[in-house]
Amino acid sequence: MTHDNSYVEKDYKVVGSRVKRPDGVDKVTGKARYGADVSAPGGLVGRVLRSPHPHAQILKINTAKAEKLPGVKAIITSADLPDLTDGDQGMAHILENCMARGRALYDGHAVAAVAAVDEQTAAKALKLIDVKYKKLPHVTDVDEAMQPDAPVLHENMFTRGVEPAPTKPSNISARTQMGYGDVDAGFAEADVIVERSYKTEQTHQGYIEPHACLASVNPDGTAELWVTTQGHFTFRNVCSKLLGLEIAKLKVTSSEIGGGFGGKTHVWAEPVALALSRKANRPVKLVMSRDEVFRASGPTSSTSIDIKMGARKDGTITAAVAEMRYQGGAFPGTWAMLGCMTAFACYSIKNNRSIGWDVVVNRPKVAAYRAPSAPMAAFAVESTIDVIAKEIGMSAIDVRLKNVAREGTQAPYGPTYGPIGIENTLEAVKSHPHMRAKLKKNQGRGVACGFWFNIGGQTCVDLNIGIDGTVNLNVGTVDVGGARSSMAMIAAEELGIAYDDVKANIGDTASLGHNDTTEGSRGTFSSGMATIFAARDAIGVLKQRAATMWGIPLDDVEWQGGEAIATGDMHSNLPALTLKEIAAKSGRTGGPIAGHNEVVADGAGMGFASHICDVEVDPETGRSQIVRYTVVQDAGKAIHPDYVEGQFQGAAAQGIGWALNEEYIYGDDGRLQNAGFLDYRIPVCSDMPFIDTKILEVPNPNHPYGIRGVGETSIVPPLGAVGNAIADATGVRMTHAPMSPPRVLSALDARDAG
Amino acid sequence: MRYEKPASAKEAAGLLAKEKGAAFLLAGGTDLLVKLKMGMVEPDLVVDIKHIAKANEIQTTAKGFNIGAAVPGARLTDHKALKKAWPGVVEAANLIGSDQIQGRCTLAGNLCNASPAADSVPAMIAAGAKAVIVGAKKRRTVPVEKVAIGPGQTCLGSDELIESITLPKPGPRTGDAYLRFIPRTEMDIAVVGVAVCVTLERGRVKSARVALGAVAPTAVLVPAAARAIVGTSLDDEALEKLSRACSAACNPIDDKRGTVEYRTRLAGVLAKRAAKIAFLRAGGNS
Amino acid sequence: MSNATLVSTVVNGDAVQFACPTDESLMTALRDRVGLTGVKEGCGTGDCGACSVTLDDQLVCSCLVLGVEAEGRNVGTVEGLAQDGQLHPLQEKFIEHAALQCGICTPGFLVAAKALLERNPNPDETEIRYALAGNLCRCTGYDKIVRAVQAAAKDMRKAKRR
Amino acid sequence: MLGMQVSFSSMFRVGDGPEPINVQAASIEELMQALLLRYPDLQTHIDQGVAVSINGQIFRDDWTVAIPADAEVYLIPRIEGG
Repeated sequence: MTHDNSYVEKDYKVVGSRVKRPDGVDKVTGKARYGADVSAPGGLVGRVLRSPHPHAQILKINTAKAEKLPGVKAIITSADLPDLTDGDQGMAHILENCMARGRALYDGHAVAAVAAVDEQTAAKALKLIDVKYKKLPHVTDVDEAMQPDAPVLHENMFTRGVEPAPTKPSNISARTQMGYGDVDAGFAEADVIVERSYKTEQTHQGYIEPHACLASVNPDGTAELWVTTQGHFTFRNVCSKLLGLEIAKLKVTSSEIGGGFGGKTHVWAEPVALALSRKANRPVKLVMSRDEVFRASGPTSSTSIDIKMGARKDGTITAAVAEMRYQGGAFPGTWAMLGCMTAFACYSIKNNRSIGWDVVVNRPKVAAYRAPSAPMAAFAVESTIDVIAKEIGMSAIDVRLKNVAREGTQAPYGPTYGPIGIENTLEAVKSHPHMRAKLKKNQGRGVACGFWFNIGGQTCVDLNIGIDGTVNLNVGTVDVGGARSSMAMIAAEELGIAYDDVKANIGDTASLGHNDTTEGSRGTFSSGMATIFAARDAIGVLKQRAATMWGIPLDDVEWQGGEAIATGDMHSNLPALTLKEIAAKSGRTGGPIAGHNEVVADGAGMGFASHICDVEVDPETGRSQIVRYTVVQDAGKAIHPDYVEGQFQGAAAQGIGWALNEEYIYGDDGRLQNAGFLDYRIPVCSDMPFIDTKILEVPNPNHPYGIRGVGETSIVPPLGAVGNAIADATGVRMTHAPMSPPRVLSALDARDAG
Repeated sequence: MRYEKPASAKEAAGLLAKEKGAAFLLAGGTDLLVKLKMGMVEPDLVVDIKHIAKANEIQTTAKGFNIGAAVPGARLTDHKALKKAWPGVVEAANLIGSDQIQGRCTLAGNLCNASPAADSVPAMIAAGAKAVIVGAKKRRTVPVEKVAIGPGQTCLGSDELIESITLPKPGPRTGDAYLRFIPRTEMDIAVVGVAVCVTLERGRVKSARVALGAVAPTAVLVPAAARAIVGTSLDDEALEKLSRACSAACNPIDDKRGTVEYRTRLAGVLAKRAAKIAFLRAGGNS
Repeated sequence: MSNATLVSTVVNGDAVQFACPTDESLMTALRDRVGLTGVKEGCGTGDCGACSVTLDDQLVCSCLVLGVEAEGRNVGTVEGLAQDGQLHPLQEKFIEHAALQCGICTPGFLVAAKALLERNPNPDETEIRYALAGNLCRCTGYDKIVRAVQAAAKDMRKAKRR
Repeated sequence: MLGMQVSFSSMFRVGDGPEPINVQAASIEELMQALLLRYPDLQTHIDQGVAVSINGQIFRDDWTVAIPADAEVYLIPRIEGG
């Protein structure tokens, strides 16, 4: 059944209010169960042996000694995960990333795994596994990996997207080009041309909950997996494929999830845990240590980006070119392509071209991190725009407004934008009181914009009405940050009942049809849409039951404010039937009352944000402190404003961490040197000011409530906003993120020397 | 792993003396448990000193203070007399980790872990603190700057432990201060730490002790830095000299937390700032 | 379990006994042996505060305490915050102010914030931020957490005056 | 059958390049069939993930979606997110 997803303006009773989340009590009392919080009868402890080398051939793995250790129940290597990927290269890479196959491609690459009766035994067993490596030359830097003499990771990888096709393998997996217009002509029109090169270091999502799962495989091919994930249906599909299980026989339950930000969209430990369980014939719990999370889950790309932009004196950007190099870790990705698509997306630039190079290096396989690839491109573009503004003597906001993308602007990746909110956010920034706050000595202010597509995708929702009229809403998109409240609010809004009468749950893979992963800011958009349609489906049933109870034709029943109303001359005197009254009689009027919806929620609305950042720079140490910060973002429609603000604030904080101190530090030996929260420095409470937020609502025309995704966009502007603020405070343009104290101090030195 | 909780320092030393395997002392455990977790140590014996009565006390004596080896940072903050006498030492101790860490970490543990970046150590050195060391056969008292002899290495014998740290009673017109540089506002290991203790006479520095952390294999006392300010009222020229002397005393390493150049530079910057605070605390006029 | 030691302790007011290896952390003992999985492991090295508990009213990271050290002590976890079915004001305010998103850091924040307010019933914003610096949150940017603690402190002061 | 101009996000090298081409199709499914007949190489891109933008609205999965006459149609890479 197809539904009309177009936006209809309406007054809301529940949507837009600030209700209490349904999982709040469980989470403040410690009852909520996360990935590592369950155990199974006869359960074993799984542990993974990881390569200490960034690049090595695995000559031999001898597990004999470990197998003899009492309490060891299973040891697996890649031999226990035969390749069932049928030539699907993406799947083959996932498999190889889960367990090295003949070669270790990064420090931390899994080589073998053990299941034992307890932690101590498992740890001892790992030490007894003897792996013979032959070390190979390695490369961890994106620019170095592109050099012709760089050690090649994959002998069968030839750069796609270049002509003629290369005959020699290299670390460049693909070249991408986007854009339109004639950039040479555009630069010829320009009064000012600015060229800058930027670098951004690799960062990690830094969710506080490490990856954890409990796997149980039976000899009859049935299996269960309890796991912290953003997408249990996707995990089921991938694990089934890799393990040779039937999809319906693997039940995956998503635990409460302790943060994901894209990092829990891919499998790492889960196929290993399933393979251990299959071999041991017992449940296996596998929990990554924090050190393993940093070394061997999926951080974001480090990049190297060149930007050239030209503008007329009136502020019109006449041409823009970006050349971007993104590393995807040890396996090819499409990260540079995403950089190309997003780099100039906030602007209408007549002549623009982005070239992306996707590169592999000896680092962990990159995963999505909140608006993946966009923050790095935006750092480069937003910094360069400020340089242009300075050169032509215009305010940085006015230059942005002069070139801002609007409805009808062609996106750099091709299509024409519908209604979008970037201009609204910039206008809101311009008039925001923050812009008038006084700056003290050594302080500066910066503004930057950001874009993220947002996505929709496959969604399935069940809504069941109990005999007392309370409602169970079963949703298949994992709730990472409070989505259950939003879903319950939407169901209550549609049905016309109280929020407290709806309880939203996240269904496991056995209880609902496929749902795409909660990624791309799709949760509230797509499950919200499916919830609306499921509720309307249930209303259809409720009306039918009311008609039956009244003995009147269905056409004479309407649903208003949570009640069935009889209409028409014949029966308008009948007293209304409430949802509760209809539910109470459901057994006698046709059985349980439910609504369902399966939908491909397409038409996600683009997300745009503009941020203001005030920073104070210590001129003697180069240390930057954020003193004031404001986020303005278009939400389309904020279902639960608290959690929309929370997304803005959290995304901004992650961007600020990236801008100031977060980075993967690799030694010359190719090993990660800061695999812990001590030296991978995410912002702590005392680093941050309050983050002011302003929610704008430019309705998405392709959603009944006008919802746009809100989760990711606000991680995009902070790098540029912080960099621009530092430039304002010091006169120094930072081109290398994070803009850590030593980097800022050496830039200040260079300024003073020059 | 055997876990013992002796009731006296002597008993603890006896346990250490008898142990043939790897023995470790446990006070706050904020370093030892991290090493355990990371598989860096595999103890055969852990001796918990928190059940030694003396190790849990802060004694105020005629000569100064005696701080038991198991006294956690949080208790130093609560000790008003100590805080008044040695604000720099207490501040330094309080910079070690979070409130959670403060509930456990100790001065003696910070010293014995022998990290070059230990926050409390330069402050203790500047204040003239001493470690009271108990062995199976004898006791000895060692100036704090002599305890660590290299990263992770101390002068303690295999049968020895620190029972307490002594701090002298500060002379009149004495002030101390400790500053460290970290990239965040909290939770980091010092990139550079500088402690300054000054005693004034008629508005000028009569004597001074300056100690640096995280710029050499151990925290170091820098007599040249002290000489740079003795006799001055901490004018700009004196501060510049102090800064240069501190930078000159640096012998740091390049690592994930800082480069040689950056550490050397910051030692000078922080020295000036710390000296000014110490000077003010000693009653000097800025 | 090699060389396990029997530990008698009090957890959230109840006498509890558990046996654990001597090198096991209190965090693991509380989670795996006492069943208090509200104590979260974010790092195991004292850097994230998710495992915060009180030990004789002193705030600590339970990952940096040996299980055997709990012998004869009083341990307080997030599970002990609500009394007689009544949520602690901090718990109420965390829900009311949306101070949690994923919620994994919440138990640690609540235990740490409670310890703060017992020591200092009227902390200013800076004091709150520094007192909670040992608790990492990656979802919220801390904004709503600090506001929830401020609101709870205010309520608790009011309740005390009554 | 409706006629339309299909444009390619320039990362797709189809035929002679990113120039728009004319196709007769009433749905995404028909569009893909028509394109594959002319450009079998497109299959590689489809395997790697494509989405179709119809008048600025992006469709990633559902190929039953109808394409109105004179619609602006773009083939673009299939996006995921974090």
